[in-house]
Amino acid sequence: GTGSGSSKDESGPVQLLVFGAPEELAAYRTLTEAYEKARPGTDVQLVEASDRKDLLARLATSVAGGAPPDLFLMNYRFYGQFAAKNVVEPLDERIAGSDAIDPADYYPVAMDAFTWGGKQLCLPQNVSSLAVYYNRTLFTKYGVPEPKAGWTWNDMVGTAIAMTRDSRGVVVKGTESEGAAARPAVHGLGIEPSIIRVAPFVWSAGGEIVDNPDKPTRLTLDTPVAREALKNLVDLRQAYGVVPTDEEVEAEDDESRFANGRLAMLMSSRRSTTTFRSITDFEWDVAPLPVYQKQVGVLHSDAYCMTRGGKRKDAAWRFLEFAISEEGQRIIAATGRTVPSHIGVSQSPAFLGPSQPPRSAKVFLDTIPTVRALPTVSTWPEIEDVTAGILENALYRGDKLDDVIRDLDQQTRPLFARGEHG
Amino acid sequence: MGGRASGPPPLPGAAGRVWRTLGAAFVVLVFVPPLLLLVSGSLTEPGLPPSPTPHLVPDPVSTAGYRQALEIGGLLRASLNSVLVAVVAVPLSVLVAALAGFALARLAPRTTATVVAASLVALMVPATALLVPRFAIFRALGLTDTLVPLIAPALLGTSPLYVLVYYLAFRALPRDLYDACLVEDLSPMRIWWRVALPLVRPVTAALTALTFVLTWSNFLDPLIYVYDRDLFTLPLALRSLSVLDPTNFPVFLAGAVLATAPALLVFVLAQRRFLHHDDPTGRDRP
Amino acid sequence: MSEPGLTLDGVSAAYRGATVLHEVDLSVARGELLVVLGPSGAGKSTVLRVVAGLEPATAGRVRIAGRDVTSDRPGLRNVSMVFQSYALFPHLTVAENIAFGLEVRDTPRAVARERARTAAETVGCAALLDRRPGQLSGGERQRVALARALVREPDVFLLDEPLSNLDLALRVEMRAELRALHDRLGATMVHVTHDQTEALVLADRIAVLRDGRVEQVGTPDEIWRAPASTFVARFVGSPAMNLLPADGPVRPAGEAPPGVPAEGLQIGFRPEAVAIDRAEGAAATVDRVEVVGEDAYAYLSLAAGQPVVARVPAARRPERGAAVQVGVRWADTHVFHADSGLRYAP
Amino acid sequence: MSEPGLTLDGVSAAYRGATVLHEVDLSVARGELLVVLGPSGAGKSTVLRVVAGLEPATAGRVRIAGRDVTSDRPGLRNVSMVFQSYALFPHLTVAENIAFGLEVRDTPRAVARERARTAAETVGCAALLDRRPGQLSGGERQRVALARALVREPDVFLLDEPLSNLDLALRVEMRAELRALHDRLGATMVHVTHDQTEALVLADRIAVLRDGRVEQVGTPDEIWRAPASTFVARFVGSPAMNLLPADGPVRPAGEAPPGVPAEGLQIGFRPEAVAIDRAEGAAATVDRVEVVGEDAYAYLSLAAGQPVVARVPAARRPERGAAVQVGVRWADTHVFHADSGLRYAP
Amino acid sequence: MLAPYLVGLVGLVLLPAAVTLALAFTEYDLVNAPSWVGLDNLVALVDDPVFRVSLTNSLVFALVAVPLRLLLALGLALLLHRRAFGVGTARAAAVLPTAVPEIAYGLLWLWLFNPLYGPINQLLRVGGENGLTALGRTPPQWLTDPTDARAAIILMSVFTMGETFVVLLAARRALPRDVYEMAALEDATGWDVFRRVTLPLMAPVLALLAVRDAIASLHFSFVPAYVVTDGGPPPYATTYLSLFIYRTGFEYLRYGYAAAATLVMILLTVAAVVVQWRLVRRYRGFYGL
Ligand SMILES: Nc1ncnc2c1ncn2[C@@H]1O[C@H](COP(=O)(O)OP(=O)(O)OP(=O)(O)O)[C@@H](O)[C@H]1O
Ligand SMILES: Nc1ncnc2c1ncn2[C@@H]1O[C@H](COP(=O)(O)OP(=O)(O)OP(=O)(O)O)[C@@H](O)[C@H]1O
Ligand SMILES: [Mg+2]
Ligand SMILES: [Mg+2]
Repeated sequence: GTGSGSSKDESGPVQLLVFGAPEELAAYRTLTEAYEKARPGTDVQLVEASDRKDLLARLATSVAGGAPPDLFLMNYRFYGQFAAKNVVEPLDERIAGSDAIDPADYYPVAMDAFTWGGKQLCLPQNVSSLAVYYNRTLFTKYGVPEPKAGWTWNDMVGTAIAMTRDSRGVVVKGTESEGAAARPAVHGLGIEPSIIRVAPFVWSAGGEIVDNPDKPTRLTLDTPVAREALKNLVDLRQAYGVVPTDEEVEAEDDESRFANGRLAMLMSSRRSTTTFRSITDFEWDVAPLPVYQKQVGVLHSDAYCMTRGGKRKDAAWRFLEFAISEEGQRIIAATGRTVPSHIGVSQSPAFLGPSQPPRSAKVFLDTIPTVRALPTVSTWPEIEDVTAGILENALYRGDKLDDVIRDLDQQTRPLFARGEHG
Repeated sequence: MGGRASGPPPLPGAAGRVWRTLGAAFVVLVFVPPLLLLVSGSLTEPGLPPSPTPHLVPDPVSTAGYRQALEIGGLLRASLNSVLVAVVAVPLSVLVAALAGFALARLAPRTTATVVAASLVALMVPATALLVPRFAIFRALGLTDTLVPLIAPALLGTSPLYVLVYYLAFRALPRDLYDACLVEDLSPMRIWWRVALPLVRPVTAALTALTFVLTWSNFLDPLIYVYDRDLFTLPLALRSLSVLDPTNFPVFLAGAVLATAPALLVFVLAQRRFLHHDDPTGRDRP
Repeated sequence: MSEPGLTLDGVSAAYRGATVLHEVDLSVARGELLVVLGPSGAGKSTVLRVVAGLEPATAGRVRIAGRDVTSDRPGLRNVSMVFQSYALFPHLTVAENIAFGLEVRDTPRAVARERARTAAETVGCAALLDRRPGQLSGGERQRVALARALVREPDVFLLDEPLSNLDLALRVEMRAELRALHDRLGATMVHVTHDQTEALVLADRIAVLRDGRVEQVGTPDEIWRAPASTFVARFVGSPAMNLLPADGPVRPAGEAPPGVPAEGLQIGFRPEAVAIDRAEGAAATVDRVEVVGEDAYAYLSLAAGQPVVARVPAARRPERGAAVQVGVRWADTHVFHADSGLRYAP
Repeated sequence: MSEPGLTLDGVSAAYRGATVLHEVDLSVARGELLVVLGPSGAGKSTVLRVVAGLEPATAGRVRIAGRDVTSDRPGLRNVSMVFQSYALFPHLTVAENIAFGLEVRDTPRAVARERARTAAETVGCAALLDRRPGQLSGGERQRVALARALVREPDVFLLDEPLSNLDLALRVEMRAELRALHDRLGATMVHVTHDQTEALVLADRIAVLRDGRVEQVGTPDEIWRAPASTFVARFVGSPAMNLLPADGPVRPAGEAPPGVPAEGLQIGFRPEAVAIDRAEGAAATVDRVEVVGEDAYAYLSLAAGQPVVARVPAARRPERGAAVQVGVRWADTHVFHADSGLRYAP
Repeated sequence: MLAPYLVGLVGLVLLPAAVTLALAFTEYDLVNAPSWVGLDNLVALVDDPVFRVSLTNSLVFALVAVPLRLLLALGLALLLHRRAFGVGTARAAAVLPTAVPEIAYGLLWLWLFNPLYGPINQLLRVGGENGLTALGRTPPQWLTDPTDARAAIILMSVFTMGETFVVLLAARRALPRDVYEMAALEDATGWDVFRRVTLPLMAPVLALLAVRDAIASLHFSFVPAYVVTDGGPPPYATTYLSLFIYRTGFEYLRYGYAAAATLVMILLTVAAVVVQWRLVRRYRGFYGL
């Protein structure tokens, strides 16, 4: 029993826990194969989960059961709870001793997101930000000017209003659409009511979403600036009706709606690119986020983390080195799904190559310097879930803004209180 | 009541039959269409923007979904694993359940009461409460990342419910039959095999089918205990297809159809063979 | 008594605390055929079940072929049994049912089947070998149950009303078969029946059970000629024996036993012993006449109202309402204590 | 015949294609009690099941109280039935079992229970009202089944061997109860039995079934005195009627019917008709003697080997091996065609 | 004969469950060693609004869904236990939803419930105008209105009663036939036969299934809520105990706290079961055993 189990563990392959759709997983498989080929004798086992929840369940049970995978890939918004619990092995010494990796080669914002208590815990493999995907063909058809860098929130609202049309192409106001009135055939904008979508605009307007980004204790959406940004967001649905109703969203999610040519603009991360590349009916592109005062983006980034309880740390590190190195980054970049965290690779044709849409892929890179990370609190996942519900009701049901802001604060306070910070 | 036939009485009832047929038709009408949507969805061409309305007859009809499901999802390999698990786990599970149910029916009332109570308690435990401790047990036994943990629930008869169902079925057999066996000096094992089991054949058929379905669609266990992609079972493979982007929905649906078909087939076979073939006494007429 | 085949020593048995057998003593010699008679609910089946080991004896000992089997499990007792409810296996064909006991004892299949066929022929159901019990008539099922018991050669056969569902002709035939089999095998048999003819014809000895107690054990002749109590006297024989106060209306002819008549005694005489055409005797009127083939039973009332039954040849039966004389002889008369019901021994 | 209570017109029935009733014609007058007799497997239960509507008639019509019920469902036929297998509800107590038929007909609960109690008393199982069937002896179960049928007042009672598991004393009593009930209610009853005494005593008329065909219908007297065939002759009466070639070893005394003896004819005479102590008669030896109470049956072999049975008083029974003379009279003799078995009418 | 089962029962369920329940009294995050906190978790649960909502949701779900499932399964079993044309097909059809893998099943319902394009609402809109039903009402907002969403989850779970159906079917077919003939002779109405014969004879199995369903209802709600509504519409319309426990334990890594919730859930089911088990008791000694 036990003996054979543990001995098997130490000699076996390096286990890497990842999640993603089959194509994404295929990309990781390419990566591990390339590694095994480049370093004969090595063995990396990809442990595949299909989504974040599955990955969490696997990770949690295996850690608790005493047999964690050696490496796992995780978003910075969620790694906090593992970091706080000492599951993750700090990498500073190994980075220092490595000649394949120079921290300076990577976008600092991403590197910073994965430092906890002053230590580099994980190494980011990608950096992304929100962008506005738009349907160029539709803009051309209705003669509305396309979004361009530096446009403001009000510009966006105006554009969205102009693009909200009924089936005859007449501009309509989506708020009348309840009940008997005709529904817009095309909506101006798709946006998800969540704290990560709200954050960049609050920042852009000069506000903060938490009282202390390093050691947050509460949400600060009650400041006038933040409140204004939030109100503007809610107005998209409640005042202008440019975003689909919740019923419509349930009926057809924004990504599909965009792909079907019935959404003029969609605020989303790099992730949607792969899906949209299958669009043949129209031409689309990306634009940076609109601004209030200054251009600010919000960070999306995943990193490789090494578990403290892993049995093959050296071998794991060697693979990590490879994956993060230029060579590994190129392989991943080729899939198009992510923006590489390696500055060099991200600016190379491997990523910017014009053969595939979006033409303005550079938008993703251009925003990186303006990108800010969300606070790293170990209870962040809970905070996101709680706020999502409240924001959803604010956007779609038009809950009173004061109540919304109060609820957001009250319900997240205990979570912040319970959370640990890096 | 040794010769007491069981099963439905052959009451003359052409009218009854018509009603039952109508009822059956209604059941089919309610239950089947949603699944036709599933099938038609799976026959849609993948890679197209998702249509908001499901069409009953896809245009164009395409089997590309199936091809891709097999390729991307590794469904072939996964099916093989699933079959492997089912082939071992289902008979084992039915065996365990039937034996345990029989033992319960024949043991002293006090023992029976204890085990029945324990089984009920076991039924109450949510699966999520078991994941972590079970993982620790399997790891201690060096069995993680093998198919064994997926087969292990067979030891439990897959669900204590099935043991209890067997228990009730065996208990309902006329006592004289057991007595007749005792007089012939049959060991409990042989009473079980020669007399008791054949007499509860509909129960066995039903539970076999259910065990198969349950084993076949077991998702949580492989998710936790299996790492190696080569050991993935069908639900796990299907799960990975479910996160495909919306344009590839037909691929996922194709996978779902492929995963459903065997379970359905097993049920149809089971009900043909045993449930339909009226009672073992052969008393029934067509 | 010769070598014992089966002995019950003070055996009691109970269902859920209600005692249904009270210290039953019985001894069946090897090769003897004992018939157990008794009213419904007397505990006849329970006796068999205790012998077979299907119910525990709450007191007493059971011995089979000299061996104390009281605490042996049923299978070790080497008995074979016909259940009152047949207990046929519904899922097995007739042939399989009959061969069951052999096959589970690892008799080669062919041999078992052959012997099953022979047994089926004995009970006349060879044509049904491939049917299932559900496809048989009541009598056919019973014959299969009988065949299943007969196919083996156990130490004791326990037959619980094995012929009750058979028509008379078949029953007579089966009865003869049973007797022949018994004689051939020298088997020890305990046979429960409520058919007196069967009991009287078949039995080496008869045990009469009443409310879980043995009322009398004896040869058919003893039971018939010297019933130990009014219960036995009335239970055996049909219509039942007439019972009247010894100093009552009917005064038998001939010489009375010493001490009789006296108060507190009863006399009993069977319908067959009653003459209604003689001149002497007690006056009675005919209430009702039942004709059974060549015989007729006349139900009479004595002047004082007591009922008396008489068997008369059907050809010479009296009319309903006719006035007749009831005459019996002391030789045909039994005397009992009126209170205890026990036989009076002068 | 008066008003018909139940009529079967050319009724056939089959199990899985095997015909077991062949165009059965039967007519039971309202208030008549018909006993169906026949060997095991003859189709007696099937007749009842067809009347009750539990098996479809493949041909012919069934009428109850003048109404054609052939295609009515069982519940509409207003019959009550005792099943050969009792068919007691295992989950109901005895009281609930008996009251079932009343309660589903919306008889007030109290009334139903009261009538159930009365019915239970009739069959002598009032003490068992709170037990479940599993806790009863075989005879007790049968009585409950009987009580359940008797508690209602249907157009037709169908009783499938309702007394087969009762002891003789109880059976005689039940038989009388049944008859009394029948007379009181004027109920139409079809009663299956294999007990001839029961048949002869109880029946208004008897129908003898053989292999799914009606062999003879008649009053008990007709069946006994003028059996329509050797089958009926031998089936009714125990031991069975002796059959010998008309021109054979035994030559009855008195005057022979016209045309007899002749080749191709058989004579039959019951054991009761045989005299073995007269001087004239055919020589025979005694093979075996059975004593049944006051009677004894002597099994004889004629010189030519044919068996003959004679009933003699037990007190004067011959010894085994004794040489006797077999004598009968033409008056007690029946004549049949040897090939068809049918009664010879001169 | 009982041995393998006992090994499974103890080794795979009772022991692990005991461990988990013991953890209910600790602070445990699945990663670091648990630390004893006594009843703190339970006390915290009482104050946790999300837990309270999930508890209520679960109870309401059980109260509605369990009887519905049982009734439907029993109705189908009684309808389909005898032969007739089409019955075999109907049996298979009734089990179909149970045979579809849960993930696919959830997605299928997402389609069916689609508020605008879903077949259910399209059907409801037949005869109506402007997206209203024939009665002039808006069709149910399956996925966005809290009440409708709860109804949707119940509907989904009702359709997966295949297991119950199959067990009942087998149980019905094992009942003795002659007592039904007897009942037919007495012209017992269908209702009487059902109430006085079928129901009591099937009572042990029914009671067992009711117990099982009551217990499992806390589980069946999991996949639909997880896949279809994700606990929403907000804030917690379809957040059931199972989902609450899963999230707290595995997503938020508060295993001890989740274990405490599990403990509450088990205590509740024990209470429910004790009540129901009396039913079975009443019918003990059924077949004279
Ligand atoms: N369900 C059945 N399937 C096939 N054959 C059957 C079935 N039931 C009865 N039979 C056959 O039909 C014939 C008549 O059966 P039935 O039960 O009417 O006989 P019976 O006269 O009542 O006999 P018994 O006195 O033994 O009860 C028998 O040969 C029997 O084997
Ligand atoms: N399982 C039981 N539980 C309780 N009482 C029982 C049980 N079985 C039998 N009895 C009772 O025990 C007594 C004897 O039963 P038994 O079966 O031995 O009678 P029997 O002499 O065989 O009668 P019968 O001739 O009617 O078959 C009866 O009063 C009966 O009611
Ligand atoms: Mg008995
Ligand atoms: Mg019969």
